[in-house]
Amino acid sequence: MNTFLSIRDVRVVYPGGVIANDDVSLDIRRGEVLALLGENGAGKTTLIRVVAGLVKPVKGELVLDGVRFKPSSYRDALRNGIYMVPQMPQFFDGLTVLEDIMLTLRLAGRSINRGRLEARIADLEGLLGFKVNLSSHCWSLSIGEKQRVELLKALLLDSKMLMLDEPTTHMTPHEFNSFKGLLRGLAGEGRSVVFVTHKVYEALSVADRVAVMRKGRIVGVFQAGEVSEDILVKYMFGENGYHRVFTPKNYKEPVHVKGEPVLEVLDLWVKGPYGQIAVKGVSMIVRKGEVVGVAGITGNGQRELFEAIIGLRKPIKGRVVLNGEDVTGRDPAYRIRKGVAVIPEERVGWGLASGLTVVENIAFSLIPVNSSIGRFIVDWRKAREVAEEVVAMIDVKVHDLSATIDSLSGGNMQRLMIARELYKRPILIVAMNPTGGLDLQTSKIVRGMVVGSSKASAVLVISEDLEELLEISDRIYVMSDGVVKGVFEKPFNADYIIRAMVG
Amino acid sequence: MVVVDYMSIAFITSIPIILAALGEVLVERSGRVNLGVEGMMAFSASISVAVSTLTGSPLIGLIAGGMAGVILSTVYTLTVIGLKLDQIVVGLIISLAGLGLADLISSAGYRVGYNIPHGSTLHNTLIVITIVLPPILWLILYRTPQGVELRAVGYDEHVARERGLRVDLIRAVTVTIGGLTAGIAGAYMALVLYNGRYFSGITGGWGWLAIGSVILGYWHPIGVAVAAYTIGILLTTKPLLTSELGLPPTLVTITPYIAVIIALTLVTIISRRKPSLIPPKPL
Amino acid sequence: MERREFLKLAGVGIAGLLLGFGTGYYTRTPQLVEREVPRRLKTLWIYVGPIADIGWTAAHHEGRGYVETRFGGLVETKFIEKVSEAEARKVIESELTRERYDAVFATSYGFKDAVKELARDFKDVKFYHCSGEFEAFQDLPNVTTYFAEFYQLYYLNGVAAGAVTESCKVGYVPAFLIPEVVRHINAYALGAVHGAKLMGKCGDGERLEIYSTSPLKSWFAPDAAAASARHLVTRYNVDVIAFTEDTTSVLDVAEEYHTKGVKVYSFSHYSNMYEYYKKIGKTLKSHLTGQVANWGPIYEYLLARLMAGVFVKEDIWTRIGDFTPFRWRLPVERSTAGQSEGTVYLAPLNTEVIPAKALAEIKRIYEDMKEMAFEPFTGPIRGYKIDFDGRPQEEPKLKVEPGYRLGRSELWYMDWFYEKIISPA
Amino acid sequence: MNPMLASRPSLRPLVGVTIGLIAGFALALILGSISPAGFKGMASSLVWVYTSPAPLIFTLTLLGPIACAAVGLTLAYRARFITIGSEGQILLGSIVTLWLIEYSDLNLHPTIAIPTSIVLGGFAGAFLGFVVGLLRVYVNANEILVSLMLNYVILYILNHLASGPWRVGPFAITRSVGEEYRLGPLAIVVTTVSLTLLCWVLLTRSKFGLAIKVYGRAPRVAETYGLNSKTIVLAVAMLSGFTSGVGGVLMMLGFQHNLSPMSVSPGYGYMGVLVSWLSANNPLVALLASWFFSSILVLGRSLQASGLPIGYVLAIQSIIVLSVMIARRLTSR
Repeated sequence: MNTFLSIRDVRVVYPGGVIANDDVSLDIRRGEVLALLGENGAGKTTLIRVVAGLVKPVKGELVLDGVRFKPSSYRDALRNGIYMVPQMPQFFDGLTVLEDIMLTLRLAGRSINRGRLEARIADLEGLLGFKVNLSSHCWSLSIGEKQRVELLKALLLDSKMLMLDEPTTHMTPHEFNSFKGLLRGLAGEGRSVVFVTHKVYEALSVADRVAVMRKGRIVGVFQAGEVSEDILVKYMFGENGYHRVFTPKNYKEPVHVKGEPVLEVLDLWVKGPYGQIAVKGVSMIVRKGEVVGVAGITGNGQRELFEAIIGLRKPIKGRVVLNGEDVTGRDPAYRIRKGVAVIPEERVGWGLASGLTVVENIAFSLIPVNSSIGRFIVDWRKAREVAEEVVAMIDVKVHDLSATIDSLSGGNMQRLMIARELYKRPILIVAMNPTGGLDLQTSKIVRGMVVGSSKASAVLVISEDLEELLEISDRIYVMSDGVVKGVFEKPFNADYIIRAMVG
Repeated sequence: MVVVDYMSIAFITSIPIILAALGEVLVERSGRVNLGVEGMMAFSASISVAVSTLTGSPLIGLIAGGMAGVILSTVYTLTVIGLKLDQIVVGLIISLAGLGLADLISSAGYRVGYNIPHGSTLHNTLIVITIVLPPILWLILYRTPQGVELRAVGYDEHVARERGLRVDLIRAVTVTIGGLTAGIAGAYMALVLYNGRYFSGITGGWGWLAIGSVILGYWHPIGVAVAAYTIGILLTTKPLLTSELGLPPTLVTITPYIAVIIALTLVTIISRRKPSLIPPKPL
Repeated sequence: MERREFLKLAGVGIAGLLLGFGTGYYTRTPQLVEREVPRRLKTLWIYVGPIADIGWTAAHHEGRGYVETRFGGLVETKFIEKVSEAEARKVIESELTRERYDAVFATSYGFKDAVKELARDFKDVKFYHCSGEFEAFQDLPNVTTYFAEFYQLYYLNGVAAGAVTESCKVGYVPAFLIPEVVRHINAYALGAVHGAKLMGKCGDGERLEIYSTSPLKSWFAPDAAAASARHLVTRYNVDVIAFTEDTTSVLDVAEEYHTKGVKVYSFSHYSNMYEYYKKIGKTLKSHLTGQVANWGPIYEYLLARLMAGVFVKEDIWTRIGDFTPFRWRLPVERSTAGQSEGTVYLAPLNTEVIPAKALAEIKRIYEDMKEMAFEPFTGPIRGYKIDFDGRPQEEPKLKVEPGYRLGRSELWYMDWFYEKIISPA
Repeated sequence: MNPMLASRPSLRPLVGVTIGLIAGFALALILGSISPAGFKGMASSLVWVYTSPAPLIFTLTLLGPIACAAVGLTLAYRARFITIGSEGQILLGSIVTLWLIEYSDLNLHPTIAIPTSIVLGGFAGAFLGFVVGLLRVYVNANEILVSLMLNYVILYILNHLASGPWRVGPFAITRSVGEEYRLGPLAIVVTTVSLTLLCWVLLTRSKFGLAIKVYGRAPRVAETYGLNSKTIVLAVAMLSGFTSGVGGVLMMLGFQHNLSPMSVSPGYGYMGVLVSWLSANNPLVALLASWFFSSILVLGRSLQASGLPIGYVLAIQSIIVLSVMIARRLTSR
């Protein structure tokens, strides 16, 4: 009927060959709230970034009000009345809130005088039901406050379409209720609202329509009143083996009888990069011979937990115990010497050094652990042998060990990095999103490598990919808002886990 | 009265440092650093003398000096902003090449030109410009949308690009303005402070002090002007400090340089303690 | 990979360079055929500073030009400027191996070691070292020394200063407090007292104060020199400032005060700065007189002898009257003070400012100095020892016995200030 | 980037060659036309500099400070520690050497004094580097500006010593090191080459060199895998300081022999910085490029006799580095 924007056959392929949006078509109507529902990595964010002009699709087109629309930048989208609020709103730390607002207005091609702007903001604040301190600096805002400011900006711009990426992550139920009213109000004014979420009940309670995405595709679009949670969950996670039990229970830490504990995390509190407390009193145990998964939606403290465990981030409270030894105050070097292997989230720049050769990339990681490649002087012949062994472990064709690492594909880099870490015969492997950005085939191989290594070591996998954790873990801790919301033992009940993740 | 005299002497002397530093503030506020200030100043000093000799007009010399700074800053724009070469390398190259080229021009016989006399209308205009420029820059940076845009680019290049700010254009503009002010600063040194003369080594490290005072003034136009002025005071009251306080002259001479080092160490401490004073990320 | 890339680029660049020179070489019109001359001397000047410094090096450079014009094509002169004292030896050495030079003029004290060593290696080259000690080269038959001395002129500057000062305060901005500068300051101070006494000013010179700032520690520091000059005026109300620094900086400051209506005076140093400004259409009001060196006659003398095949080891230390055609004392009305003559002479005297009585006195002393009938450093003179920053090291005491005239080595190693000098100011 | 160039890699060498040829050609024309010696003089000077013994020896003598600074800097720049303090470190190295040999009252025999001064001068430079590194590591003070400011501080201290406490004779100049302490070009080359080899071995053969490379390319990788970033930065700061300090020793013993305010370097430290960039931070190439740069300096000195100002040497050197960098950028990727 009253279509504002239609997305036609949009296809997005990221470098490395991952297809993020696979021929997506979707109509967004005037005056509706459309929920874009899907689990992590389903392609929701990519889709709205395409609309906002931040990602260029390889194929497909956008039609805005019947006219072909090809946003070349965020600025373009803004000027056409499209406003996107990212999950982590990006602000310029040194600017004040008012300045940041002015900047956005300017980008949208509006010039407004300061006094009138302040008056207008005061009006809107009344409407929105919250106050913003305009003279405070952006860095001091909490994520929630940033989201409010973004909303304010959207209204100031009088945007015709508002896209919100996971806006409720940091909201209390009470806040969510008033927020819901706000969105409905906006839709009532004839605007389109796209609401990206992974929480089914939120989608149902806010939206007029719900579009479900899975693995880069739209798998179904429903009228909110005509669909049940069950069906939506089924569409979200696919049909394979999940069943639905929605009776919350008290979770109890199960008693373990397996090998002795390798990693113990005791009441750990860690600050995040913005000074917020990201990890709030997490305790967990990883024993020899088991794969422990940490599940959770991105940005719930997993990264800080990971950094605290490997020693990159100092906890403000609590202890990290490795093989019975308190290593809380120790640096990464010490932990690595004690047998920790690290598989970080980003391959290039965190796991591998670009510009260096394959051999060098393998050799440097061995410097603190063993002197097989030489004590002070690197025995490059030996290093090459090691590299050959590492490469042999993964059955990957690496033509030239002296070529820079950048010549490898993403999947091969990942396998090489994991093989390198396994080569050290560690007592503990800490991995974060080990299959992120990999195609199915490679993901499977990588998972196999991780599981295989658990025979000799303890393995901790922090992942966004629940399916993966369900497949490989012996035990899953679920994190939400920096807290362990539940611990699950095999056989897993996926619904409980999802419930804990989103609840 | 004596104090007022010293203050005004120091001001006249520190005008080139203030001007060059103010241009550099814009550059650093937009997230780049141009280490070529010393070379741009020397080059423009030489050009301004040559042009004033050829035309007989110190005003045209001054303008030519400003343009000379712009020319060298264009090298920076093309290579650093255009070709994405390392800004430190290019900045230093501009510094070294500028000093050399300045000597080359003066070796063609252009060593004495027409000066801008102290107290002349042109000189007074320059004084007024130097006095009003810091507040104007402050207004531009903190009160106009363009200024906010400029600072935003300096705070986070990545976010700025994502939001669609024309990062490279903004930087090209600030670098050019920086070249212009450094050029005028160099021309001022030759035409006013040294009576229309060029000699090699004319800038004597003042370009570096200008860059230092940007940090000393914590990237705030008024703060930077005050810092540059303070350095000017240190440079002009050296004899007073040695005679009245009995300080060794060498100690007084190295004070401005040490002050910059101390300022550099304080920046981190201040921004850690008082996060509201976030510096831009030029380096 | 990167190395290969670099080598490739370098190779290509050099190929281009050669191609460029080749093209340029062949497309350029041939040079004039040089005329054969009977005995053509090849000479090399080594300057420590830039020829554009309007001070020490510029003066030597002018001397070189003087020689060129005087000898026409008979002498070929070359120069290398900004030779750091560290590199001097190697720079001269490679130049000497490249071409056969007859004479090398090394115009900085710091070239001493280089000259010593090179004189041993190049026995057929004559070396002339400016400002070095004659004794240091005693065993080297092909080295000799020369210098143009200013202390007499500084005394005359002092007389002018003492006669002109209204505040009874005169000042000096020294580059270094080395003996050469110290004796200049002392001569200037003694002269100033003489001038004030002559005019019956400042309690017959008793109340006259001479302020010497702390040393700049560089021969070339226009900014610091200007700061020191302004400091003298601002802090002490000094109204005549002499200086040792290789630019016009201090004179510029004095002129700047004049334009503001404050009468501050200064001097020429090494070159005739009054004339220099006049060439660009500017008449200095602040210029009293000053010390000017013309190295030309010394060079002319040395080269003329060399051309005739004569090389004599001699210590040339020129003062007023040396290398002038007529050395006798002239009557005051016909005095040549303020005119260009010889190797050291007074810059033009500012007749509007300097009282007639003082002018006559300056001329009289100038003429007396030609015959050494007047020596500034004649006892009794009281003074105090100073350190390198000009800080007094002792109470003032008698430094020169009554009637005694200081000799060369006492002048050469002077390390004390005349008691009326206030230092560091 | 021109998409045509990116898509057709076979064009790249051609572009490189063309740029190189045009740059060299233009440089020659400019030099020839501004030089009073004309093309003939320039060409003959060029030949002379590379063929005659005296300029060759001069070149090798100047190699000391330039190459020592450059090879140390390759390590620092590999670790993204952008110090430009070599100038000050060279001066301090020379000051310390003079102190040891002439002002320390130790009266060491040359066979002891020379190695001692190399070590001492090196440590003096390393100390300056350490100060800069310390400020960078612990208070995150920018190393570029700190090192630059220190250069000026050292320069003024040198002027103070030469005109004050260490002055001898009637002028602002210190005592000279005795003949027996002086080093010939052979000793300079041997020291320089050994330092170069040391840096090269360190960079390409040692575990530490590998750590430097990893840290320079990806600091977070280094930290995650237990390569201590503070140690790396401090070590390269001190190493580059050490080699520059040794460069100062070679300068003092090789050709400077004494200190005076008029003997300040024409910027050997800055030339070292340029050389290091020119060589893409490869010590062996840096040695070669240092020789190239010091030969340009000798060429410049010789051309001065025909009326070209020395300031242009630094200008030409900078322009060479800039053009090579532009060419590198245009031909790679």
